[in-house]
Amino acid sequence: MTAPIPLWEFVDVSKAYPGVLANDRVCIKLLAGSIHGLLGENGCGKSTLIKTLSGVQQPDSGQILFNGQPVVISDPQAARQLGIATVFQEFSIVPTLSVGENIFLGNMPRSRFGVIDWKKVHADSAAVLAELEVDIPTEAITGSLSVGEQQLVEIAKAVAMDARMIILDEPTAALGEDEIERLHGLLRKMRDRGVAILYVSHRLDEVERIVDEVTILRNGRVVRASGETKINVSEIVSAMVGEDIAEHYPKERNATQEVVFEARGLATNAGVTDVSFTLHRGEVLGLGGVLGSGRTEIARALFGTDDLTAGEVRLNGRKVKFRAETDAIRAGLALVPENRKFDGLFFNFRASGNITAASLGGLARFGVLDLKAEEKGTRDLIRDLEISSQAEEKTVNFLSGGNQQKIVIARWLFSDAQVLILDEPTQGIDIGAKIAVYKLINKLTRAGKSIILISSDHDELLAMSDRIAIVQHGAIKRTVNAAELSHDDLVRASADPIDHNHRHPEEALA
Amino acid sequence: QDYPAPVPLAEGAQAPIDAIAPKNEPFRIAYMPPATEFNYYIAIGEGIKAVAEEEGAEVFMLAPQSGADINGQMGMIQDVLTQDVDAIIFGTHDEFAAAPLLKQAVDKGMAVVMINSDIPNFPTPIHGVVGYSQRNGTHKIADWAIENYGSEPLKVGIIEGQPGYHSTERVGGFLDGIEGNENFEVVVSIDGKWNVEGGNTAGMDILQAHPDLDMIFAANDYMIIGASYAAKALGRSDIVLLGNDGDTSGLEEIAAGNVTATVNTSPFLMGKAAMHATLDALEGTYPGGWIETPTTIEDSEGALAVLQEPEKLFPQPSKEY
Amino acid sequence: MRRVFDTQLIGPFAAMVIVALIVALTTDRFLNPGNLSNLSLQVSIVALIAIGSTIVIFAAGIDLSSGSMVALLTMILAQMLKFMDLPLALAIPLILIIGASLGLLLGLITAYGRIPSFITTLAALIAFRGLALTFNNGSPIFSLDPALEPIFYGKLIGIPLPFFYLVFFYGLAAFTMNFTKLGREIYAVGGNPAAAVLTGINVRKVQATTFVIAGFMTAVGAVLMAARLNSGSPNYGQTLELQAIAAAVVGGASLAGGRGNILATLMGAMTIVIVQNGLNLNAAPSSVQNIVLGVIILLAVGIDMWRAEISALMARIFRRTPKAQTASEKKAA
Amino acid sequence: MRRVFDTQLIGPFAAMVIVALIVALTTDRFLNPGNLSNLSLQVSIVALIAIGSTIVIFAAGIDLSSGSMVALLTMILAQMLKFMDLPLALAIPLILIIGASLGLLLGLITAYGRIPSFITTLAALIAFRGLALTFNNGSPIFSLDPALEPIFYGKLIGIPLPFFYLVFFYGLAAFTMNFTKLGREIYAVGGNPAAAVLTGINVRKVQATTFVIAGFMTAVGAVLMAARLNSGSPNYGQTLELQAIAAAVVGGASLAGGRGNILATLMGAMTIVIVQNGLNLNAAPSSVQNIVLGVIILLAVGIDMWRAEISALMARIFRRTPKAQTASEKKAA
Ligand SMILES: Nc1ncnc2c1ncn2[C@@H]1O[C@H](COP(=O)(O)OP(=O)(O)OP(=O)(O)O)[C@@H](O)[C@H]1O
Ligand SMILES: Nc1ncnc2c1ncn2[C@@H]1O[C@H](COP(=O)(O)OP(=O)(O)OP(=O)(O)O)[C@@H](O)[C@H]1O
Ligand SMILES: [Mg+2]
Ligand SMILES: [Mg+2]
Repeated sequence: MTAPIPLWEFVDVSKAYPGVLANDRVCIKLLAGSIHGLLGENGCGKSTLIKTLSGVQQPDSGQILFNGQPVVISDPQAARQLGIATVFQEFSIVPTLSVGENIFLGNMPRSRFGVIDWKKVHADSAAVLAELEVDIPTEAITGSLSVGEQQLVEIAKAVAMDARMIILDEPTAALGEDEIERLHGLLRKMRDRGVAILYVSHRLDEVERIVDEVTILRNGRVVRASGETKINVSEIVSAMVGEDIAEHYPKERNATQEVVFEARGLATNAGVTDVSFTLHRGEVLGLGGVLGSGRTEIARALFGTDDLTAGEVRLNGRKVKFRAETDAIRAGLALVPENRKFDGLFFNFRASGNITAASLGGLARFGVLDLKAEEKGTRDLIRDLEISSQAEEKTVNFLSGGNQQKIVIARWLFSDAQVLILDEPTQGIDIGAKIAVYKLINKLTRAGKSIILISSDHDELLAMSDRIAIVQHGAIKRTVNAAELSHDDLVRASADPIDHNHRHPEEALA
Repeated sequence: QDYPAPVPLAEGAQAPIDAIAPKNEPFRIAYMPPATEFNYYIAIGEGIKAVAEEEGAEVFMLAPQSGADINGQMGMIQDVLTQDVDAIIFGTHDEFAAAPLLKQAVDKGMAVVMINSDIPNFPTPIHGVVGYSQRNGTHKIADWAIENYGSEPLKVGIIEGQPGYHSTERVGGFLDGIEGNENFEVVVSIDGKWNVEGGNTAGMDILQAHPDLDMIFAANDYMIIGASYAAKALGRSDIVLLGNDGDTSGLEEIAAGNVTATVNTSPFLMGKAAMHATLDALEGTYPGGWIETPTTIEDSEGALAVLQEPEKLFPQPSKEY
Repeated sequence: MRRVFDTQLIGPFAAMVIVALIVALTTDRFLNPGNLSNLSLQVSIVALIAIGSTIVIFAAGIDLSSGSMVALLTMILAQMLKFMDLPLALAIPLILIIGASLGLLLGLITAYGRIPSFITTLAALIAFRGLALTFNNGSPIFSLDPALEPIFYGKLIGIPLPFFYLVFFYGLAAFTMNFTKLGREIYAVGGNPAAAVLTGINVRKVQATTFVIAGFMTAVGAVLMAARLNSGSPNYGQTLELQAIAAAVVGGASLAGGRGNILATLMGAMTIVIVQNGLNLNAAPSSVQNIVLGVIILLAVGIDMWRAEISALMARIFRRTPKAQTASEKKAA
Repeated sequence: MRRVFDTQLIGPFAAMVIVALIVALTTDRFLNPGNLSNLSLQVSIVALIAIGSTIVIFAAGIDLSSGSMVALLTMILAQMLKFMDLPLALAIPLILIIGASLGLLLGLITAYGRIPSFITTLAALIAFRGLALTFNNGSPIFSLDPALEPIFYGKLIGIPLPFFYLVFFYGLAAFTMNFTKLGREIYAVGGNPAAAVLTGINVRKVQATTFVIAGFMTAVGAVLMAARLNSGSPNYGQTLELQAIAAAVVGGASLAGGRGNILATLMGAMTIVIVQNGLNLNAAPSSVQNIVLGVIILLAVGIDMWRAEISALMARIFRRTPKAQTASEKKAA
């Protein structure tokens, strides 16, 4: 049997950025009717390859073959004309425009005379959304949607192009299990129609379920070409990292009986309806729920960002009221936000400025900073947490996602926070960095700190939490020991309608 | 008589006085100078107001802040045209821009009188012009300078106003006055933007570039005041500083010895004359034409004398002389 | 049409009407027909220039150069008419081309030189006035061409010509923004330039185009200015750029780009001019005019920003008739 | 000290030196001591105001109000000295307090009213000048207090006093930005306001504080302006805000906020003043001055933006000695 001619093929494609060779003689074959996984650690060059194929940038050398013929993809418009549709890692929707317009952006249906046909824009985009089983009005302003919904619009945008090659760069980072299932269903349908699909994700469990073949990159090079790796998480991991990783979830149990933090009947105008839980010293309390169930909103309510309309918060047994984030931080709370790029990092600072940002009061005497203490404290942390030593000299935009995430967490180690709320702390970082974050969580609980962990990665949530609180519609429905919950339980529990038997949940202790 | 006898305007520049048709009782009159940024026009306005009070007429002032905002002034004239005013007393930095609007005013039966001008042939016929001869005033101060300082060679710097009629005429008058006198050499001439800040910067710069300057003439008092600070800062107390206007603060600076002399054009009295002429025009007793108001050259002694008659000044001097 | 006259117009329209009502109450001269046609003259120059300023803002840029460019263009026009004896029919198109070209220059520097438009146009604000001063030794040029004046002061069926320019150019702009590829690309670039690049929009070209439009509309304004004042002067147009931006802002355009309705700018400009007209009719000094304009700008943006808070406050004040009830009441009626 | 005199200063310093060299070559009057002390007078007002403008820019804001505020404050000072007979020793502190309070007002509107600072200060630019006009019927007030002039023209050990003000305030500003909590917070807020909120920085307070600083420094500038001209006028300070912003920008401050060195602003201001001085010494007309200033602003920002491209170009031009080789050559030598 002769191998079929690939729809697209990269032959020895290289691409360098100032200081890095992001793609080094990469070869990859993308077949029609196949879902091709592209995997590797942060910064190994996946997005670079995708940008090259999408016409965003030109390769420094090498050839791109289309149906066996060399082509030049001069710009994104050219890629589109060649039947390539891409969901980029960075959001590429325009928040100020309607959903319908975003779906057809750059490709708006026009009548004769070049006048935009708005009826068709909305009718066609509604059809695409229906195919995705997404219920979003096409007239809605995209920026007002939730992050997950915006991600679905992105995907709809690619689907609407009716392309022969669809590229998805971490499409599921902002999606819940439910949406992921729907997306996978759609991708399988398209594959069966003969579409070629290139799929990038750091959630290996999900990759395992959907891809037909994988290519693995390390430091810009292909280390395993398609067919060389079995599609199985541990094989993929050892190929990616270059060594066997025995334990993906090195969980330590440090929970004690001492209650540190307690919420009773919290509600806000932002969608929190009824939240009660207790948090013990050294414990990791996971929040499980579907996309949009309001876990981020719970974090905001706890942290003083949104005003409470009902309920109370107790810290070390005493009632506290946070009028603003400052109050919460002063009391010993910390929030690692779900979007570190927009809400977490100061790209104009080096690691030291980022790490001390929440502790300037403690570093200052009469308003003057003790720069020596800052230097020493941060250097120790950088070494302790195995953060790249570049972080000492360069601003943090030069660091990988994993290093960036460690710096955001280090900020709260430096400030000696007692209760940390980690919202999707491993989103978009590679398996190696994930494990580093898990070890950091252990380090924190070992030191007697308590953690509220929000994660859409169910395996991670189950493995790393001591107990799990199930969130639905902004309310905690019940709290159970993580050990007593299986993956399926969690999916079912968080999707369940309100369970009347658990109206007054008895807290199960770890 | 409340004002000197008018001189007829140029052929075709006189609008018929008998076509003026006042509508209000008492008369409603708009005073529309080119800008509020110059004390000078405020002083004229005070003269107008003083007469209005005596004679029982209603006056209001409308002007943009900046003299450069000609578009703004035209907008204001347009807005006034939609009202029932009986007369417009105006001054402008751009007569050609104002002409079409003032034509409309004349056609509507308003009395139209121009102040602080000596233009005998305004581009559209109007009823009267009140002002001193710009050229004669600065010619006089040149004569005065020759008389007092002309015995030995002098290097002269000139600070002009922003380009336009007033700057051209005033600087022209001064240059005419010194023309042919070998002892006067004009070495530099730059723009001081009509204001103190501009005069100061200009003064600083020309004194830097020409440390041997003996005399500065500026086209108005503000600029020479600004230049006087520059001279002082550079330790040049010996330099002769000449202005134009007779602004109260200018006179006070002269009395204090900071500025040498100015052309006193008595804006307050000019305003009174203009208002009398306008009222006469509305009564039909003004024959039309240009009323020339007098100018005098005031050095420190003369300035003191003027300051001792505060009733003829606006604004009032800051102290009693 | 629903697209052109959308809900974004309600606020600016209401503001305009309220201001007009207040002015009409303070002086009976406001509503006389002479004054109303006068208003269209007063608003025309700034409103036409504001089309360009607004479109630049839609693409998340800012144009500070228009006032100085007006000065420069009136001087060039005056030069052409007075000293080069060009006929009007040639000079005016040339001025429009020059305006568009200067806009193109600024657009290229901004888009392809990757210099923030605030800086490019700040430099132009300074440099264009310098250029204007190089003509005729910096002196204004008066009394240009008798045929120039009617362009501003002329009437058609009793209506001032500038009214028709406004209808034409705002119509064209509204059509462009809502129904053409270019218009939508401008919004996309303003809303998220990175996304626009990835969807194959030529972001730099679009940005540069907004400055070409701005340059062109500034030239239209400059021709009207020269016609109104029958002269050219290096002093014209001072702070006109700020007035044009104020019109856009009072109309609700967000300086962050990506949203706004071009017709709202016309209403913003009208609001400002009505206030000035009202103050002029009441002979208010220029000090008051400035203070009021400053306050209006703040209020317009403030009301837009605090919309949620204000409606919450209103709801609390009129607590006895919450929304649901009103709806049912309607049904009952 | 490495912190204060960091690499960000190299560019602006080089620009200043190059410009000074060029000017010194064109005229021998430039380097005479009288002119050098004149330079510190010329630069002082704009450079002091630019401290505030720059700090506002560091926090990702913009202050367009300083020119008008200077006018307002000189009028208030003149009013106090001339008509209320306050002693200087009382009037000057009062003016500084009023300046800081006006800054606070703008800061509160911006930070707590969530109105973009461009708009708040645009409104203030217009309204403050209106307010200035309400004093003394809008007329300037002259001959204030004989003791006022020495504040600007006075000398200490032969050096003009403004030189010491510059040293003091720039020293204080550099210390604040580099060694204090407030300075760090200003950079944090400018770099990423959302992250600053989540790290417990009171973002609104910090933003408001930058405007208080700007108001205070503007008041310092206003006192010097009044001392320089021994008068107050509603016309003072026109476009001064743009000159102050130009100084910051030429010094390399990014309008996006979060980065820049305050001392670079002093160099930016010096660069601009040296160029103007050079042109004045060569009796260049104001048209040329404007054009040159515009070009300098563009060049300064352009060189900053295209640094990578320029060094790549340089490398290509001097291809025969690529870096590696140069290094080994050095070793050999
Ligand atoms: N525009 C750029 N300029 C300079 N360096 C870049 C640029 N984009 C990416 N890089 C660098 O190129 C390398 C490859 O980056 P790329 O984004 O392709 O990685 P990735 O595999 O997509 O990582 P991730 O899993 O974090 O998305 C990294 O070292 C990155 O820092
Ligand atoms: N900053 C915000 N202000 C107001 N509403 C918000 C904000 N962020 C999100 N929302 C709304 O809250 C709802 C839930 O948002 P989101 O999808 O982030 O929920 P979540 O439970 O945190 O999801 P995840 O499972 O991804 O953490 C959505 O309807 C969204 O529109
Ligand atoms: Mg990537
Ligand atoms: Mg969330």
